Amino acid sequence: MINQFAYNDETVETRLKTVPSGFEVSVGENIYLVSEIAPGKFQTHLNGARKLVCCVVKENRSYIDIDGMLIELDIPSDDGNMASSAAAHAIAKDKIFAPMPGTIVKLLVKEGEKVEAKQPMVIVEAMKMENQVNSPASGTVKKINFKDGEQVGTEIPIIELELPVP
Amino acid sequence: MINQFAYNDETVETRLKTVPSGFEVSVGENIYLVSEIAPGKFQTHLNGARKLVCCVVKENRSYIDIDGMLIELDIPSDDGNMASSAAAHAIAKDKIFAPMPGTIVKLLVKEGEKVEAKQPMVIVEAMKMENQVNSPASGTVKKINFKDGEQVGTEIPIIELELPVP
Amino acid sequence: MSKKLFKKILVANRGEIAVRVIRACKLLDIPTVAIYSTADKNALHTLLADEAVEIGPPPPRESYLDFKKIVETARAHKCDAIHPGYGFLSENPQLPIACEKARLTFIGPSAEAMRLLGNKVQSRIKMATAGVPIIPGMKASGENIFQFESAAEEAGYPVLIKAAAGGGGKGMRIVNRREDLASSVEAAKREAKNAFGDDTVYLEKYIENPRHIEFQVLADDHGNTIHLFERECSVQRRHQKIIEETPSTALTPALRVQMGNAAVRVANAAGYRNAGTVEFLFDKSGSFYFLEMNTRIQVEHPVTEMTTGVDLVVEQIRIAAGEKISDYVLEAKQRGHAIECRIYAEDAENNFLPSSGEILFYQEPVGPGIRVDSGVEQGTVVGVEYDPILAKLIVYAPTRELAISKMIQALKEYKFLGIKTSRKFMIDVLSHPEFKAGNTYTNFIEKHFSDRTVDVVPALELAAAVSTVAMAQGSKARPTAVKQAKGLSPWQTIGPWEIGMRITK
Amino acid sequence: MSKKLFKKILVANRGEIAVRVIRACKLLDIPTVAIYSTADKNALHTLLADEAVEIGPPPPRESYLDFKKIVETARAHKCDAIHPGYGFLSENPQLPIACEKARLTFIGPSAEAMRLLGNKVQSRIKMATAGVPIIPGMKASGENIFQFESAAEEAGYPVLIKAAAGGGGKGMRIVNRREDLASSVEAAKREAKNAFGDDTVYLEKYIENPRHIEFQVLADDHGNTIHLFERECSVQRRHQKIIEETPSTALTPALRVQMGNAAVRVANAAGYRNAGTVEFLFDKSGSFYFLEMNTRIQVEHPVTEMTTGVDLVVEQIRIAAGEKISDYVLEAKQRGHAIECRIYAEDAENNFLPSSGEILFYQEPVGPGIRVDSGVEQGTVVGVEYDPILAKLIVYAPTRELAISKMIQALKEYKFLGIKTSRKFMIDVLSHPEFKAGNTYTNFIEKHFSDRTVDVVPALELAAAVSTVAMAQGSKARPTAVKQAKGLSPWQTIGPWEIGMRITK
Repeated sequence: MINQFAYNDETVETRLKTVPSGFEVSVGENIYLVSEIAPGKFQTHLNGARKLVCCVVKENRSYIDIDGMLIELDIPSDDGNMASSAAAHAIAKDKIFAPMPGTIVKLLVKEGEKVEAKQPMVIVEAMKMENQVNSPASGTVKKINFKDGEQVGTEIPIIELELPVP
Repeated sequence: MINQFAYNDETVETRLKTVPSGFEVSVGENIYLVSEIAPGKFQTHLNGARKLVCCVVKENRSYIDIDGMLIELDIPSDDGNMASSAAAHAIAKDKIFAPMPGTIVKLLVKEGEKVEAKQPMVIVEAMKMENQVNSPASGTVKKINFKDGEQVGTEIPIIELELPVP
Repeated sequence: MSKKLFKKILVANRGEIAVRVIRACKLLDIPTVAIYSTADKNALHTLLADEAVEIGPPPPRESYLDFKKIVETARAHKCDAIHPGYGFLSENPQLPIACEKARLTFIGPSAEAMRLLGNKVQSRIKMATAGVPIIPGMKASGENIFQFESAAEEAGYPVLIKAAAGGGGKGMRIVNRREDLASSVEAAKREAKNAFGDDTVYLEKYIENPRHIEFQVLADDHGNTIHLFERECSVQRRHQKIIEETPSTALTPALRVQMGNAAVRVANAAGYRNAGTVEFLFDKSGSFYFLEMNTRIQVEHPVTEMTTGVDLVVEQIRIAAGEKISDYVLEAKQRGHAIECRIYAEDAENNFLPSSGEILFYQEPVGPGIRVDSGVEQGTVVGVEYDPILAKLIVYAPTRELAISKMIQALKEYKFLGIKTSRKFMIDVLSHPEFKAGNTYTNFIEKHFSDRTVDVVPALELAAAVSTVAMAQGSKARPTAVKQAKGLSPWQTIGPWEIGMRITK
Repeated sequence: MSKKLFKKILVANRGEIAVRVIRACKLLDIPTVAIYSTADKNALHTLLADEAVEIGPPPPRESYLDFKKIVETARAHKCDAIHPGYGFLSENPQLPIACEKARLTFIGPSAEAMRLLGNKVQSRIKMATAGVPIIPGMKASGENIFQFESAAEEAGYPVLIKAAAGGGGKGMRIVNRREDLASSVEAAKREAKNAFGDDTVYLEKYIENPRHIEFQVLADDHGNTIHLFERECSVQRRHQKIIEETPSTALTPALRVQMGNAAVRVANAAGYRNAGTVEFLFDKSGSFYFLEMNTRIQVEHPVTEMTTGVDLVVEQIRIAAGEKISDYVLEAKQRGHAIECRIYAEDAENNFLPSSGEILFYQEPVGPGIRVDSGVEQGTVVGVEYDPILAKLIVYAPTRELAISKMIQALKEYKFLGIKTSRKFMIDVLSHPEFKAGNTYTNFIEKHFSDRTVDVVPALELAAAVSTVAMAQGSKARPTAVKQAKGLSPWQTIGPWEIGMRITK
């Protein structure tokens, strides 16, 4: 069976084979031997080298910890779309979402304004801290969906950009 | 629904009712409010007093930890017998089982011999230690199934007793 | 215990510090009452306490900051003392006043000492009078922008805007140019209002790239005021401490005595009782300035505990009960080296944005000299209502070199899945040659990590391989079976497990 | 590390001590190779090490005791040192000899010192010559029953039969009457043969109800031999230590110096290098007798680490690499109080019979001053092949009173389901007034706990209530639906949670 995972705008494919000691997973040219030694804890071998990795899969997203480094992979659903909104957001450079539910403290741009990549666009307060959200790309502010002081979730983008045609 | 549990030669019955905050369990005259707060970890309330208890059920046996005290309850199967051999052994006073797989070091009694309760009957070595097994009751040695030096499991009794009619 | 210090203590806090205080009470055989907002039902601190009482909805002002309701709860549950932890009400003089009225012991300083020290402006003046060096700046809080402008001109840019009621970097802004002054004062006031319910801010000279060194102080009713040595807390991000250690690599034995004596002078000048911390800025010339005194137990108290062998929360409770500071504490010495890393729910790879969600997998590191003060468990849902500190990881080792090595190992073994944490960032900080050399100043993170990048690409194959097996073993997520295999993956590892940080994400 | 002490270390052990040694190596940045028998595949020590090598089938003689195969494995995996842990090969002189031949460093004493001290008879004579007090008894091992009989008559009953190669209570028997001498010698020989592969036993006067007090010793190649104070290990069951603590309540400062000096004299007389422990019996008159020197790290080493701040395993490795004992170790002092409880897989409520099975639920206690040295995890299957020690729970607190309180709390929070452990028994021992008073002698358990009973009846209702919910929430076990409710349960609790120990089970 072939599985597909996405990280940002890249994808990786794996093939799974059951073997007596656990599983063999082919990724590119490499074959990983993987066995679950406790719930969420996996032992892996590649070319004799061994590594312990933690992994939990929930709602079309796989969470992996390798030596304290966290990786989250998206598992595309049957229609080919990213199921998790966070994953979709990570890829969409023309929409600026709140990092988490909070309050719009101050909008720093107006509709129609031209913006540079990394330019501050909005300040959102969450968890008692003010967080500055920067533009992911250069472009023009097409639409602003919230006002100062409004509550914001993570479903609707705060700002929509028009990106130049590449 | 009524459930039954056994501890040694006693039994206890419980009645379960689902309530919004978890479960209500009636035992005797008391009603316990029980909710699982994490796998294996339960919060219980009785008359306002609260207690955390750990519990795991496996193969017709329930393992419970209350403040470091371990309790194991047997869950009778449909035919009314104890499913776990350990449970059965705990009740059968006329059969002397090895506490765990090991080697018979020395038999201290003979067939036909009369024995007192707590009289040493056999020495079994397991985990590098010699363990003395005493008679659970007064009676007469009816049958000895092993010899010195033999390997012994926990399925077949080492010694069978004939108990006096009560 | 030969003598019970209190009948029952209400712990007016949540998270890891509530857990810490409850553990100290258990040690002293004192029952506890935990309070919780509806967001914290079944949180770890509620489970550990003997009783747990719901106090209100998630917003702090309606629960953890509602001192009237908290005092009522304490009375109703037959408590005779309240421990405030840190944050929330811990530095609000209204709580000790309300406690006194209700005949409850407040485990902390008097309302008067708290009020004096809580006002950063007044305490600066008081300490200057007592002969403790202070930072040049405003002698009173700023009423309007003109006062800030003239004070800034006098001190010379850069200057620092600070909340008079402040702490923890909230309501604080560095201003480099006059043009930015007004907006910074505005932002600082907003944050201060939200965090402390008081928007008073003031301005002082910004000491560039100092070290932040603080001294733990204890004072009892029997005339004993002592210090328990320093904590170096220079490694900060956005004025928020992230790594603390003791001893400081910057102090000579002579400076330690000098600063320790100054800390005791501060506590005495304020008429202080119980545990507190005197914070100093330490500049490159070796001069130190009184910054503020925190009138509560600090987040970073465990590094002092691990090197001195003192249980600070136990001493807090003993002192509040009118006991003398324990003899062993009066004689305490520093030994070995301890480091603390604060584990925040934040995405260090994405501008440190706060992270929330369910902790799907959780495992604490174990081993000799490793201590975890945690307020979470597997299954805990981390919300957006409260401070993003999840846990503190503290290590002790005989030497600084071994302590750093132990901390890196422990961070690698500390597993959190489902929410983002600062673990990997901490590992990178601790592994930095300048950290290892002890060159820690408050600009450390800005200087060495402003363009930090983490290369996850070499690890993606491994991550995908493990994910494949995790899914195959009964996860609910259903993978797509794609029609046809593609060519070689662009993610091939350079060599097995050589997972580093090379390419910008 | 500025200098790497070893390239790679093979850890020739299993369980918690292998884990402990691997952690120390990680701290020193030294890679490790774990070995395992087929019974230990995926055991915790194999997962923590950088490499793990299967060494043979479960019986120790074909795996953990096969020193030839172990040395070959070390060579094949490019190790330059072997750490033996405790038990297994740790006191077998053949291992250091084989190491020397293979140009591997053995992390421990020389084969000569080991051989001398391993023979309890020879070492007694040697130490007597060096002016260290010894227990009256045989001057050589017993060849036949007549020698034992005459030695017993000379010393006077009760006498003690001991394995010359012994340790840990194995191959040891107290004999009160001449009639029991022959069978006891026979049993001791059998156990000694099984445990050590050597059935040599000898006899000495049995000192009634002494304290067992031992001193930690370190000796390097640079002429330093020091002691790191005492451990009181009097609380024993069947000559097996179960609770250890430091400092001992029995020692005055003067006695501590006197016994510490005697311990250093023992190490020097034996030409000892690396870490070792000198055991003394301490009788009610305050006299002490050399018992033996253990030529390895001890099970109970953590209590010394927690009170002195020294990492003993790190020092073992440093000393073996030819380094001088660290300066901080040479200056180490005692601070506070530490207690260790050994968690055995045994049924304390049923004559301490060994217990085996899968650990269905596992949770370690956490909190300041709590250390768990464990070799197991949830899911670990505890077999019958090896020693039943699962883990060690160690606590540190400023005072003995607080340490006892912390240990009781930690034992209550330490969760093991699926196998029986000695936790509840430990709680009862620590709660005993005579333990709290410090009146710990080697007959403590026999005297106060020989007729111990635990009353589970008041807890059965609660247990059944929780079990009902556990079953309802998706367990595989199917309960019986009985036809009709019976009358009142005979198990009604006296009051909620008043779960004590009243009725004999």
